[in-house]
Amino acid sequence: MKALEVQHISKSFGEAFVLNDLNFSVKEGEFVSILGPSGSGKSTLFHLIGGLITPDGGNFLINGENVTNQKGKISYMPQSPSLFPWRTILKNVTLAAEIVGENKETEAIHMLERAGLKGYEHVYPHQLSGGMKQRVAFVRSLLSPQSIICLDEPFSALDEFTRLDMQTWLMDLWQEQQKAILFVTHNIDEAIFLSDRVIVLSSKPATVKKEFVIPFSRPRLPNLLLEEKFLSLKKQIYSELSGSL
Amino acid sequence: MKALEVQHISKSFGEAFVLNDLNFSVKEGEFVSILGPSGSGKSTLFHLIGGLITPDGGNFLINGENVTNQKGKISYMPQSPSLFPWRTILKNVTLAAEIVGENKETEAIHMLERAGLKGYEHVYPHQLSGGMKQRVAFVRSLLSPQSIICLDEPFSALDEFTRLDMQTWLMDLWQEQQKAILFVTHNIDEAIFLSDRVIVLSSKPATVKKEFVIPFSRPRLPNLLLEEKFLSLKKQIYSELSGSL
Amino acid sequence: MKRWIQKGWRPTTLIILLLVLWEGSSRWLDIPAWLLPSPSQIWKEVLVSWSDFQGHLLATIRLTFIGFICGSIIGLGVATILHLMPKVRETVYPLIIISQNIPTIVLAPLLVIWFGFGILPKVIVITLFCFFPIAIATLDGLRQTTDELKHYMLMVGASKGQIFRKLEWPHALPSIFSGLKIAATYSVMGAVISEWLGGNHGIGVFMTLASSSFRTDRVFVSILYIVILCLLFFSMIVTAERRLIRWKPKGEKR
Amino acid sequence: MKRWIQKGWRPTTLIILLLVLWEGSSRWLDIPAWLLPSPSQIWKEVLVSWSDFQGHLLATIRLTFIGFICGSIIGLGVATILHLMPKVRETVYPLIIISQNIPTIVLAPLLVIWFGFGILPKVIVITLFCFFPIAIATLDGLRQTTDELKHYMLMVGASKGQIFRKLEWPHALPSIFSGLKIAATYSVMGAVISEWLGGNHGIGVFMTLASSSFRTDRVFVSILYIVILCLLFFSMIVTAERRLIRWKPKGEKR
Amino acid sequence: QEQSKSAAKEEGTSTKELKKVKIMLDWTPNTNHTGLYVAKEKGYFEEQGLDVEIVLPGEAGANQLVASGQADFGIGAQESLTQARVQGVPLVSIAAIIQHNTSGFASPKDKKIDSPADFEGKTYGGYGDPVEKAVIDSLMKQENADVENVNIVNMGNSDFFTAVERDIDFAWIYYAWTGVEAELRNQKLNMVYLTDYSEKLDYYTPVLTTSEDKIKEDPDTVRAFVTAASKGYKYAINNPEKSAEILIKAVPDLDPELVRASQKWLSPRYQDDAKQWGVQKLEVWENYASWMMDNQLLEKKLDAEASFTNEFLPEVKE
Ligand SMILES: Nc1ncnc2c1ncn2[C@@H]1O[C@H](COP(=O)(O)OP(=O)(O)OP(=O)(O)O)[C@@H](O)[C@H]1O
Ligand SMILES: Nc1ncnc2c1ncn2[C@@H]1O[C@H](COP(=O)(O)OP(=O)(O)OP(=O)(O)O)[C@@H](O)[C@H]1O
Ligand SMILES: [Mg+2]
Ligand SMILES: [Mg+2]
Repeated sequence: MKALEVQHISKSFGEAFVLNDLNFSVKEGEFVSILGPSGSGKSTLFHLIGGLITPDGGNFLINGENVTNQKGKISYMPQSPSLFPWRTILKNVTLAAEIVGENKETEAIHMLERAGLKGYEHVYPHQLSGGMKQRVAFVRSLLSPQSIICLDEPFSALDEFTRLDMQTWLMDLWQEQQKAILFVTHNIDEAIFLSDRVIVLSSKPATVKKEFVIPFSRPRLPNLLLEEKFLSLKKQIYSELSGSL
Repeated sequence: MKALEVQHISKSFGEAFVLNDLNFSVKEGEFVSILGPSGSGKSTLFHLIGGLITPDGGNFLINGENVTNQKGKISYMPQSPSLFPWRTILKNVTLAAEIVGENKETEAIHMLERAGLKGYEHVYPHQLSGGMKQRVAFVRSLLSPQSIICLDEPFSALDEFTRLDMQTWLMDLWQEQQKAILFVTHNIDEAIFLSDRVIVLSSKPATVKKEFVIPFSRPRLPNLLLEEKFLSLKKQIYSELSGSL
Repeated sequence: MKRWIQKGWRPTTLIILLLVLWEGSSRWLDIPAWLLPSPSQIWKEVLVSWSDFQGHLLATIRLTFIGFICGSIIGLGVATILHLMPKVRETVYPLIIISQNIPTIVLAPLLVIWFGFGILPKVIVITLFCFFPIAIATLDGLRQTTDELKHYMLMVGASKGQIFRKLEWPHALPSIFSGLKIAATYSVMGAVISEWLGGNHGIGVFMTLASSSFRTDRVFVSILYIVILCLLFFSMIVTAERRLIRWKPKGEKR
Repeated sequence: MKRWIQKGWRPTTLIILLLVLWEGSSRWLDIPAWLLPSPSQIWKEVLVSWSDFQGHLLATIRLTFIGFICGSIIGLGVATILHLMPKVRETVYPLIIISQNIPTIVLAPLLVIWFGFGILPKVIVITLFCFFPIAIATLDGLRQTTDELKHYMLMVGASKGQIFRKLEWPHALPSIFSGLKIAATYSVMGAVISEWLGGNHGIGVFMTLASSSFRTDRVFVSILYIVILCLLFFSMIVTAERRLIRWKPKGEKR
Repeated sequence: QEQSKSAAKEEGTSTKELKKVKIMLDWTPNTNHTGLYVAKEKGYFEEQGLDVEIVLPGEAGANQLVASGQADFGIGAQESLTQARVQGVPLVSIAAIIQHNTSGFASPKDKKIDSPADFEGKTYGGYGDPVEKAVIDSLMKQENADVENVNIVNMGNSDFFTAVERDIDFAWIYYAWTGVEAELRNQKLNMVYLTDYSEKLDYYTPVLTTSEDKIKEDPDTVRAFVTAASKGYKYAINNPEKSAEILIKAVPDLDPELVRASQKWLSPRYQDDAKQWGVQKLEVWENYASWMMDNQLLEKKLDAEASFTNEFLPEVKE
């Protein structure tokens, strides 16, 4: 069974035709990245999956069930951190769990520490740096219980080291929990390094331009990034993307 | 004369000691990048230069003049786009110029087109994607008239191509106008590719850990990124940064 | 127009329903007309008294407008000044609250002695009524600015005035309209009450006379006009709000 | 305490100054006491009438509290219901405005006839006074939620109730307090006016008696107490606001 | 005195249950109401088996509440009762508190208004009722002056003293209260009493009222009430000083000086030339109603006989 199926999804905003007959799927426990030009419609796709907006046509299936327009079926990390200014970091992080009625405070404290935010549990979002906020939003999405996680550029505000650290952590968690992950990024290295498959979107309107299956075995180590196969794959994707613009 | 001198700047927030005796300078027409771990204090440094918050100690000089705590001395692009939701894109972009009493509408329309936002002049920020908002904020900072431009992760939300395009554009403008640029980024490639000098900050509290003078001649072409000298410099910076954490 | 029908049918239906209920219970329970006249009796009196009423109505409309406009200007002005000068705010805030606690029975003679029986003391009374909710709501609105945007403005060297005009004011608009709505609702009653200060025209005058000669039906005719005026006024403010705050994402409307 | 002195000296000084000015002009211009007694005369009367006044004061305080609490609960309740049910909002919004336009002279006899001379009709009058600004400000506050956060909540499947409790309500708190402040200011005068419905205790009764026996000094004593009550009340709301909205960046205070 | 009162009270409660009764005043308590306070204080009501609560009117106004039965009795006036009855409000006057109309047009002495003819060219401050113009007209006609030459201004809620400070030359007052206050202030007034110029305007103000239903359903209580009130007023007629103190004690927030002076002025006027306190004459009711009809102030003819009754007054002991 597929964790997520995206079937013939189309969407326009007024006259702007954004998504055109989008089709792909994510298997159970699979890690799929989406690459596409800025403004192509990646975040819009997430909003559609999440039921925030209604597609003009098409369906979403999660574990075979039609969830088009249904909310709350995915763990979600938005592109901007969207933290609640009146909640402390800890309270922000447990929000998604709170909504489904779970108490994950001890787990949250643990995860915040893992994200390098120990000591910030009881401060408010406005006291954090951009990258720290992003990590808080990341932890929040990890703490929600749905079977598919949608991450919208989760590491864009992080320096290379913190990013690598978060990637490793995400990999570990993913391998532990076997959830499916849909991952939007602008970083081709990151996409290849993390994913089982990379989907490249075209632009205006967006369709699936090409899918790359990433052949590297796991666990992957950082020096993979310098290997010949990796670089050639990167070049392929790069040229594919450059055609999207 | 120096476009910007940062002299013995220190800052703590309550018990958190963020910046410790920070010292460096930017020459006229120089392009300097700052690299540092997430949460090290890069944005805080910008806020200090901009006069938004007061340093616990130290001074800023711009063109030899002491501007500590003075506002409005820099062109500034914040880390989050900070667009005004009730202003159209065009009105947002001309805001900084408006504040100093200039009318830059035609220039703004031109620059929006260059940023790939043609046709979006009269829509509101909530109708844009994350990367598009970032470009709007970027254009806004380019349209303000001060002699030094401070950019806080201006391209973090852009895909590789758009990013390259924006980088090229920034280079062109910089070479045309001979303004000094202070540039915060997490992307080491980007820092090296664009800068005359790269400053690496340590963390908690941040001090200048090391300065790298980038020896490559200009104009620099994209294939520079694959050259041996480039890669070895990148490795040096990388290891310097990894020590910062 | 179509829009109006779409939005208006619900409340209209409800009001008609309530009127029918009222009419019915009036007849069934035999409530005497001098206590609570039935809608049909009120309506009869509306038709009969229209020619007498016109003058009063116009006088009150005029007074309401002048008073509301003065009240709004002063409310917004006070809020602006207090916002831009925090020390002045601290100093005069209690006075503003005190101003709302001077009962008309005390104020009226003083106003009359100082300003006579003309329109001025009435306008002062309405203004006192209206400016307060506007000032408080605006002040609170002005304080709520998004930090991010405020920081940006400060960084690029916007002056206090520019921050006010370009950021705080537009940001506070929803709160300002909240205050204007409250004030608009009070303004008609404010005008009616101010007419009790004296004068020969106005719904307030008509109403006291009706009430002292036990013409309860006429009292209710006055109320009918007050209510209509107020609803008109209120919807004008709502329309203005909708015009001015156009940028809001559509999603809000769900 | 220290904080209070820091914040309080400005308005206190201003008020003392105004009182001195008033006293001075009273004496210089020879304003008759029956029109506008001087502060010293009022003060004398405060001391003299204290024993008589106590009972009235307590009655009014009690009434104000009950009324304000009812008004707030109803105001917040109405706003919540109208916010969560847009159709109900459309339907009853006009009725809420109408409720603010029924003059007391009409309402008073009806309320007394329906509910007798007890505390109930008075509480109804204060409630009618207080609930409106709270309801309007709260409604407007609830509509202003940041889209970003609302979208997040929707995406993770928060129910309408959860969105309300966890997002819209805390976000609207500043507006709610804006409404509460306006209502608190009105509540004491509301209580005084409601006492005119009849009854033998309360500042309102004391004041009408004083006024109709031409004891202007006593009228001003009443006003003094009204003002003090109102300021106390208002500052309680402000304190509560400060307690509840702690997360705000310090920068705001500049 | 205190003892006798409490004794009376105990007696009352021990013998039979007191009937609870409300009387609603027309305005704040004043010397018009002294008899009621006396009757309450001296236990006259209890003697009659009544436990009377005196209710201040506030905004609600006595007439409607009495008519609807919320209050058992009320204070009204012939003018308003006339209009009320014509509008179908079932109110009945059961006793005239003051025999003759004590109201009149007052003006500060320096305005030199000695008779209605002097109203010409002056400004009258009223509350906007057409009755006022008609009254002024009636008075002025006696001296061949024209009401059109009077500038009539609505002064709303302003009191007499405020009004004459500003623009207004004369206003309509009750001498017993406002006029006496002026005396206390040493402000010299000229009074033009209605009764001096027009028989028809010598109406009863104030009066005790009750509703038609009350009379029909519970005449005993009405009788008891009027009997006690009558006794109270008789006491006030005979003991102005003592009764003033009773009022002051009952309503300590009133100005005692004003109450004393006003009581002194008013006590002899309660009964005046009548053979008994409280009696009302049919012609007075008819006169005023016909005067109103003549001036187009009334829509329908008043049934004067139904408007009042003397039947509850105690028998006159010659
Ligand atoms: N509410 C809206 N109203 C109108 N147009 C919209 C709206 N939301 C998005 N769009 C348009 O849809 C297109 C895709 O936006 P989207 O946010 O999905 O891009 P994206 O792929 O996430 O880009 P980025 O990488 O920059 O975040 C953009 O052209 C944008 O202008
Ligand atoms: N207003 C504030 N109050 C308290 N602490 C703050 C405040 N602003 C920043 N800090 C702290 O200062 C440190 C540096 O923050 P800053 O935003 O400058 O980091 P940064 O280098 O820009 O990080 P990033 O790359 O993640 O944006 C952080 O630890 C943050 O928690
Ligand atoms: Mg996006
Ligand atoms: Mg930063």
